[in-house]
Amino acid sequence: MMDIQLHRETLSPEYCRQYVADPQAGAIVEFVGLVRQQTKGKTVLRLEFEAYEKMALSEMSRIAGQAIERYNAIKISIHHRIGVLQTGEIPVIVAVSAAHREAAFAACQYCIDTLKVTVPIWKKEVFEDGAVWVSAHP
Amino acid sequence: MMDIQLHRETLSPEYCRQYVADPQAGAIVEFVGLVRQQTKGKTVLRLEFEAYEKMALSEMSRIAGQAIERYNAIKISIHHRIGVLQTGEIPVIVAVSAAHREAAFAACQYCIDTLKVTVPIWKKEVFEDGAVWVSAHP
Amino acid sequence: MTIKILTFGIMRDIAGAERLEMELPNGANVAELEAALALQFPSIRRLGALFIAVNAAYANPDTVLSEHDEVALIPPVSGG
Amino acid sequence: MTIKILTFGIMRDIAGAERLEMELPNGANVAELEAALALQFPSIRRLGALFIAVNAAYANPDTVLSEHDEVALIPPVSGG
Repeated sequence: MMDIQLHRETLSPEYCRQYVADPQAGAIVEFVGLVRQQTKGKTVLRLEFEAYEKMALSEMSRIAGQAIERYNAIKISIHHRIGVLQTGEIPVIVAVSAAHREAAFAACQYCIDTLKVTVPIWKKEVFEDGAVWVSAHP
Repeated sequence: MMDIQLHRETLSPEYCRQYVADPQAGAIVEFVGLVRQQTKGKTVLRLEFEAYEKMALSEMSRIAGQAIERYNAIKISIHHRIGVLQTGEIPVIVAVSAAHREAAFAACQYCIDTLKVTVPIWKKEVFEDGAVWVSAHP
Repeated sequence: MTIKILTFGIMRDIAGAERLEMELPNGANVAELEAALALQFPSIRRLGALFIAVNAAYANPDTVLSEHDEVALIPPVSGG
Repeated sequence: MTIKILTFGIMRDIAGAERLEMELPNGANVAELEAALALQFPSIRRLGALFIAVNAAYANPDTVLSEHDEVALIPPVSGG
């Protein structure tokens, strides 16, 4: 079972964790991203996330499905924020339940690692002296 | 910085996650253990955890300190429950923050893996037809 | 045929629009679309990569396009 | 000297008490305590392991004991 969402408002780690709780689960691993104050020594004013929403949802679902199959995960919740985020806010949450902790760790890490490579979401870092689309150039 | 606690009442994943949040942190990884209904095909009525409390606290602190040093983690919160737990309750939480996700995953997994080997806490599984101290015998 | 194209991230800045239309011969594939884009927007070559999605899934170079497809330009992603 | 010993988990069931006292020669070390315990409680041998903590830290076999130490018997742990 999976719960895949894009949100314009604050994400809830509690919601994701409670979604994945299950009588068969002995372990939940939850990854919570945070917007840092600094990146490469520069102060970030805010981040702006945009998504190709339809495809982002289908890619996140595909990733969750693969993680459930490969690692025998029980339930997965992936929520990603879009729009403008301030320092300290949460851009992404991945919560995974499994019978045992090794599978929960592996599946959670697989989801966030793969999400960062394949899900069509773009992050613009806004500094005092300009803005850049992250990873756009090699 | 670390927050190491033993509790007789319900543990709070929110508390642990909020403790480790930090302006320098880009990632939080939180492990939440759950009491399963079944173990090796038998229905668990309840678990009973006991601890050598003073030493459990100092061992958990030592583990958290090692994880901060080895993985450059920022803050770690480890809470362990003692007393009687029902199915679905949380025996242990490990929350870790770090600048980047790889370190947060590695430090969180190190803490829970090491906790299960060295921290003087003992779990008794109570079934309909008896009870066993887990791991007591090879 | 006229292919309708969605742009995102830095690719929207390069194209200067959220939506593009490009004229391609009937039966053109993704590789031919990429070649046409590189001619029209030379700075695409400076991107780390540019993938093409057709109907919200990553497409191969030999995927054949039609006028009803939803085509999207996917510059290097940076979610999470 | 009299060594005061705390028991936990299955070791408490084996000892039948939360606290034990054992008489050992002055200057005895952890290895000698282990030998005395194995004589008094033969079923210790069936445990996966038995560690000794002195003053709330894991001790080595050659750690020397004194009457003021807090000694604890640590059967295989199963927290988490």
